[in-house]
Amino acid sequence: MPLLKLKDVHYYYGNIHALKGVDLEIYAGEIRTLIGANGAGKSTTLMAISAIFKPQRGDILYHGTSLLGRAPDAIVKAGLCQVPEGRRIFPGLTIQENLEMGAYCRRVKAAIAADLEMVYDLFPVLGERRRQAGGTLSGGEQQMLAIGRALMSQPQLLLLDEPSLGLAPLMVEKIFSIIERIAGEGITILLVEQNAHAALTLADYGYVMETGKIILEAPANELLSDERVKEAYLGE
Amino acid sequence: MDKRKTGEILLQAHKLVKKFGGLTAVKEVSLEVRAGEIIGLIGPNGAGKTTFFNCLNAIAVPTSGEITFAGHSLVSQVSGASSRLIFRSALLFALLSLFWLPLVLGVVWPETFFRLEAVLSLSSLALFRIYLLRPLTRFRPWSRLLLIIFVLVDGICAVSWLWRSAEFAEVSFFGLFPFYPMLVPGALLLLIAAPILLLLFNLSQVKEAFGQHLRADAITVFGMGRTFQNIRLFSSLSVLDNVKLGRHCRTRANFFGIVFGLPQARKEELDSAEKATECLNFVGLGQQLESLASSLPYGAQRRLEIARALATEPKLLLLDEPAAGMNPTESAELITLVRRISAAGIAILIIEHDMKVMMNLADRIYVLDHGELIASGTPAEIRSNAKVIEAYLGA
Amino acid sequence: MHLDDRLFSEKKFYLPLLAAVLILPWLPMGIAGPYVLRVATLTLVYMVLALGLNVVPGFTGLLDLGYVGFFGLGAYTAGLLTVHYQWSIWLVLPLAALNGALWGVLRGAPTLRLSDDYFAIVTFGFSELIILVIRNELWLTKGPMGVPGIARPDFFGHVLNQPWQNFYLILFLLLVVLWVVLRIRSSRLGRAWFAVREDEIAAECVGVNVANYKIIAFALSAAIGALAGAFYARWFRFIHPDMFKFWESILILCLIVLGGMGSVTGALLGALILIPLTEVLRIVLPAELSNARYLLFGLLIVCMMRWRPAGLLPVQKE
Amino acid sequence: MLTAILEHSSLFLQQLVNGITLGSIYALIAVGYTMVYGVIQLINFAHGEIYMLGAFISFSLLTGLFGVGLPFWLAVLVAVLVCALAGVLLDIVAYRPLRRAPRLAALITAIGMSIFLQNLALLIWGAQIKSFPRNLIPAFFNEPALQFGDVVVSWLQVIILLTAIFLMLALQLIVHYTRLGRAMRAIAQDKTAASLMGVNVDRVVSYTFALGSGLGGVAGILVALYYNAVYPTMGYFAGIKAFAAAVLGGIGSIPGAILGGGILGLAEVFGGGYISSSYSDGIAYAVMILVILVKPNGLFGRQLRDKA
Repeated sequence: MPLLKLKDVHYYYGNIHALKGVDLEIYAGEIRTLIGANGAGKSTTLMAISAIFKPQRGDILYHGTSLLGRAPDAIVKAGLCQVPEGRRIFPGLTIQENLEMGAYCRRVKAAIAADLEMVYDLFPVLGERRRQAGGTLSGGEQQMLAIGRALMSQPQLLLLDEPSLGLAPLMVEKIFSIIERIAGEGITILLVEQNAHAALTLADYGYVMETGKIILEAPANELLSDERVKEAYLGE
Repeated sequence: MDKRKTGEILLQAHKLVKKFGGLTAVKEVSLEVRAGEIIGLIGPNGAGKTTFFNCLNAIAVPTSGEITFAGHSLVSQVSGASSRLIFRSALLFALLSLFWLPLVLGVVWPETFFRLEAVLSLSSLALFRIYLLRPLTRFRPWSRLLLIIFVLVDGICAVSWLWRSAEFAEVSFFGLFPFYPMLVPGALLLLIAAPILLLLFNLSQVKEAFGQHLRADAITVFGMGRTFQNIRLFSSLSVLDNVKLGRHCRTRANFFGIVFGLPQARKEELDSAEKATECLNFVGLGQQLESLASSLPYGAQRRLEIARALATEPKLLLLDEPAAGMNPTESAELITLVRRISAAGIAILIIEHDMKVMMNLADRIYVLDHGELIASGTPAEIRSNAKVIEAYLGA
Repeated sequence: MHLDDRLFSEKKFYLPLLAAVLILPWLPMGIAGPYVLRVATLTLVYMVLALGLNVVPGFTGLLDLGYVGFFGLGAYTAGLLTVHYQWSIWLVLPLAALNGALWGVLRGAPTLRLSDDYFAIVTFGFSELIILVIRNELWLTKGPMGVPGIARPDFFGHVLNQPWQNFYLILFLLLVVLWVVLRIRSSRLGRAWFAVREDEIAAECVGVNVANYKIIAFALSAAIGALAGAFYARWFRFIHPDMFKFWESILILCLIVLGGMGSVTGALLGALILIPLTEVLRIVLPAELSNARYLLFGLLIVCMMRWRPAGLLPVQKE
Repeated sequence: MLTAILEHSSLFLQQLVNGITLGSIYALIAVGYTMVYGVIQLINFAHGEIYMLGAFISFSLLTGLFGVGLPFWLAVLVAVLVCALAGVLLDIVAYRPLRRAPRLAALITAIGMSIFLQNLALLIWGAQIKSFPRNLIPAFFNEPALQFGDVVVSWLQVIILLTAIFLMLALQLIVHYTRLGRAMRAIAQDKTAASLMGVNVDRVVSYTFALGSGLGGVAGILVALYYNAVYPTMGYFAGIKAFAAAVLGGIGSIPGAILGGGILGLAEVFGGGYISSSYSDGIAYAVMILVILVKPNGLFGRQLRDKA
């Protein structure tokens, strides 16, 4: 049984038919990626999974049970956490507070403290500046903070929305190696990326999205050599 | 391709800098566009491309740098002459502050003088000072220090003056001026509060508020049209009205002309409808004049935005990611459209992520990364530029 | 196309209107007496006010919570000019409108950069200040004593003593205002206002000088408010600071919220429904309750925003 | 001359004491505006009415208007709780359905609620000004606590100041050092991101309303005691002035609200004393307008949203 399964999900944003029947599934332990042009509906898909947008049609199954009708906080409690596009850390909160916000749904103080140390281990930069406001970090560090914040909720499935957006190439590499490491810890990852090349190299399986629909899906290495993908998204 | 470079320089940006608080979004970017060219601007997300556009048409006020467009300077500088003026007004400030001092010492003026002083110093003086603060705050730290001194003196004087007004309550020095209840406390507060607020909090905002920069609408009149990354249509107006608004800056009818239906106003109205329809036909939306702008599909909205910009009769069109979110067919159509616009003699500066579109269209490309210009040249040069490959294109 | 445009461009619409206008003033003689005519006149006054207020929140999208300030300003301008100089209403009306426009500009100019909430607050504070000045400057306005004995409107030397004459006068003013508003709305001026309402930045980028057009809107709106006030002073013959409380601003706002912000027909309809209703409530409710009829307005606003935010006659097609 | 100066200085000091008292009350009300604005960017116009409700409910409970007469402190406690509850209800009934609506709609709704509540009070309690019966409130309130020459500070004034300081400190602690406070600040900065972190936004907003309204209720009771007057429109004026205070300090900032309340209270008392007593209300508006015009974000306010 897939960990998460989207069945024919439709979403209308006002008059705009943003998702036109998205089918997607992901199994535990995998990295899957969703690539596509700007405005194809990738972020909308993730927002629909996180229940920020309520799909008008279709179903989202998690462990075989529907997530529709649940509030965003219930989704997080169920173990689905998103690192949103543009990082969206809380700029006025300190780094530590940002991370504690990630653990908002959890109650056991000792476990939270342990996880906090784990995140600081993973991102030593953050540990050095835990009393500093999140807004003072650079783009790459904010991305680390956002990922760390999501990890604090102990997710089973991590949704990553454009983690490399606007980062210097070196930082992009670093972020991708971190993602790989997180996946190594047994966390399932759904990665949305514009940097199709990097994403497909990392992922096991890929989906190509265009104007609200999945137009192509295949194991990642096949997509990497697919002519259409090459032409449209790899710029070759 | 080189044949186009013969055109005169239309837009020139020189060492343009834009800072947001501590963050420098655009660092000393220089760029020029000649008449008839198609210029591309590329770079990773967050590289400052849109901010650069915003600076060009004065949606954002650049921190420093110069822009000239079609013979107009769009950002004015503090010149030597105006700094002398500033110095003089600073001296004037000092004198005016001295004027307050006798009050602190408790000198009793003749009543007539007292009246005059009350009215003059409190109302006009306050306004006058605020007016003068305007150039001052654009200036150097030493003037700030001077101002802080003025402010302190002002504050002390105003308080003691208030005190005296209670002391000499039987002196009806306000009698001259019928509106004193509004004016006096208002003026007092202005006098005390305005300089403090102007000085102690965020000067850059004051600068933006009072800055000498041209506004976007004036720049549109000079002939710079633009579209936006996240489409900004007047969504509850009809398609035709949207484009008619583009004609706004080319029409003159005023309030009375409109109310009394003067011939000129009527003629203009007909003309703008005609021109707007023309522009809509040009982008292929001629059939949907009366639909609501927000009801159009995504690609059509992008084209409508272009039609609206075209209606302003631009010499230079700024396109901010016009192909974003379009499928390959739509972006191919867009390329044709941009070429047709260019063929009509309009220079184009275009931001685009789709390298294919860019390579296809642009005569020259500028590459921004972290706000800095890292490369410029023909598409072929850019394609093989090591820096660009590292920062943007990837291996 | 606007519903208003469709409505006002159709000949079918004007015939019944004309008939109604011609018949209306004769009705009271047979049926209800001057009371109905008084309510009808009051309704028309509020129609003018609603049209005037509509210009700012409806057309330019800025919430004006102090409209009654201009109503009061116009009423006092007209009242004082009439009491002191006995000028004809045809001189007083334009002067009051001009004075209103002047203060509209004075209020508007510094507020251009303010966003929605703050603009609303400043308008509110400003109108409270106007009323405070009216209340406190005894030498000018006689303050809480009010200004009694204002002369009735006149027409070529005839004093308009009959209720129906006043009815026709305000009807005439309403038609003038309606004409101006409709003309402007479908012109480049109106489009510029809509552009400012929809998206200020985009408006600037198509060459609309946002500041100028906001100022024009403020001036026009204030002038219309003052015009209504001027008529009101001459018609009611007595003005008092308490007539121009914050509630009145809210009542006028109610009218256009009910009708649909930005819709001209809506503004008229809102006044047509609410003003007679308040008058009826004033009579029907016992004295201690009649003060609380604003309770209904509060509820009405809340419900409208909840279920029909676009009003009864929405500008935009669904 | 000397005696005149002495007289004036004692007048000045008395005014200062009154100004500080008034300022701390404004600060208490202003904090309610500021908290709600900070979290959901809504100007809760009806906040002044909650304050009025606090005064009326404590009055009714004290005098046994609803059939039960409670001892003073219990009545105060119950009134504050009712206010908190009313705030939450207000949010759920009026504002929550409009969370995603344009801000203008929410603002108009807030005005509508304000009018509704005010007239509801008018219906229930009538328009006459009511005063607390002397025998039902603790007697020491109006006795002087401190006295220097002619300057008198009553116990009530001391209590008002201390309550304000205590509640403000408590509030600062809640906002900065608790899970709830953290969630409130997170929502203020990014509502979507907060709910992606598992914050139940609606619930936190309810708590915010409860806290703010509770403080408003306390302020209402204190003012009612201070002036010994309860009437339906009391919330309207106090609300507007407190709002002015919040704006003055920078709406959304709690220290700003405290500072703004202080400044406004002093400005009003001194303005009324030294300039013109009939314009003391006008001074509040004038200060507010000027501050908005000169510094649209207030003294401690956050940066304006970026235009483009």
